[in-house]
Amino acid sequence: MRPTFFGRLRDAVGAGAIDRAVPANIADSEALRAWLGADFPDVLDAKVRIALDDVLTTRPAPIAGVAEAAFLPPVSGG
Amino acid sequence: MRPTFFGRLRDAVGAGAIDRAVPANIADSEALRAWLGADFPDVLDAKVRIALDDVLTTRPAPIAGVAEAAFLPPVSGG
Amino acid sequence: MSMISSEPINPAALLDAFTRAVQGAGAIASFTGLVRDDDGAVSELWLDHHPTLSGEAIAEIAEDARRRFEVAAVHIVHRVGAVAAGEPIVFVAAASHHRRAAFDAVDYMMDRLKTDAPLWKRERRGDGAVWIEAREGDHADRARWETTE
Amino acid sequence: MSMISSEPINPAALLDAFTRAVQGAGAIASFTGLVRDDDGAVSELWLDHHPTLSGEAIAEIAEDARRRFEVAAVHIVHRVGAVAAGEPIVFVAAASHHRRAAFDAVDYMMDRLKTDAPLWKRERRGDGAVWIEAREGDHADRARWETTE
Repeated sequence: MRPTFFGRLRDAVGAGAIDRAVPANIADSEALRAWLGADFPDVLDAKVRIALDDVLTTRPAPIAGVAEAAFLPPVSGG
Repeated sequence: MRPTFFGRLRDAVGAGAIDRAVPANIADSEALRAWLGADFPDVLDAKVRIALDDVLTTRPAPIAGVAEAAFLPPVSGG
Repeated sequence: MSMISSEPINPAALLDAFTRAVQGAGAIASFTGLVRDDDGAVSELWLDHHPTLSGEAIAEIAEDARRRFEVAAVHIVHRVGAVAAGEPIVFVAAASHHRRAAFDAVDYMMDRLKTDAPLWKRERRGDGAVWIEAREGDHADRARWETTE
Repeated sequence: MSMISSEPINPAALLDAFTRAVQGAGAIASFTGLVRDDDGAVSELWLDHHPTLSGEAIAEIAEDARRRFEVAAVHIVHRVGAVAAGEPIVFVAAASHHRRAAFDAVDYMMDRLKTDAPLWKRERRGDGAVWIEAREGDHADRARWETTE
């Protein structure tokens, strides 16, 4: 499982991606957010969205078998 | 006095400009329009505007000393 | 700035020059009008103009846009003479801090050009020629700007 | 069509290529967004993106515009990476029969890009760096399109 970070989260975490062995009791995207939030509190912001293997989640989604969990803060394109 | 014609009037008159000795009793732009209208009825259309020496007229304007009377049909720029 | 051109115009080159000239603006909107061939029916457009009034009207439209919207600069280039199907007739651009002003200025200038500039289009259709007049829709578009003028 | 570019983009060349590709359309609207230096305070923008989601989102915005408006074609090119002040960040264009559809499509795509595309801007200001978020006005602009969506 590879959490990735974009925008201001990239700077807050200090890396675009980290490798973590996620404990077995972390079953879904929101549990993952809470668990990573202990080290990186910026991901706890409800405006930060999570995409699992390139699919945006809108509610807690299972992370079993997921390779990448992307944490996406509010955007500023254009 | 040189009446000039633009857009569809150019084709209707068959020339972009004609030279005419305007009779002394033709005093203003609307009288000029009526007089030319005998030969070129298209200029009688009220939508055709008249500019005297590059100044658009909105009502009858004196033509004494005017070098060019431009007859301008409805436009289609852009 | 505005001009009438009896030579072919190159919208890409005009956009490039305009962008260089207005360095500092964050937003540049442009519009290019091209001769539509109407499914092959129209081979060429001929654009008649008045030697002084047309240029003056276009300059006035540009100046009105510059005053009316928060734009750093505007640009209008209008072709006259014979223009083949597919070729550009008009290029309009506006540069601004925020994009809304640039969009509005370009929209406004095009509406004004359709109804207020002494320019006359004649389409060559087969062997014949047809003079065009601004459509009712063009006048309605123009009228959108009158309430707040 | 849409793409993300980590190399500098050339709006004039993009407009030229787009115009050639859509021959037959009578109206081409374009928008170029450039890095504003904010009176010299900003030297560079860095645009972060997601390797798959950003491209997908931009393609979806282009496709939505194509379906929503009577346009023959649309084009979006968005820079990512480091972009110096004064350089283009985004180029958007639309081609249509009548100009209103092209204007609306470009306007719509820009509003969507501001709020819906996973792209993140970081300004370099002096020695510091500041992450930008879409402003309230950007969300209000975006909301204009929702009533009829």
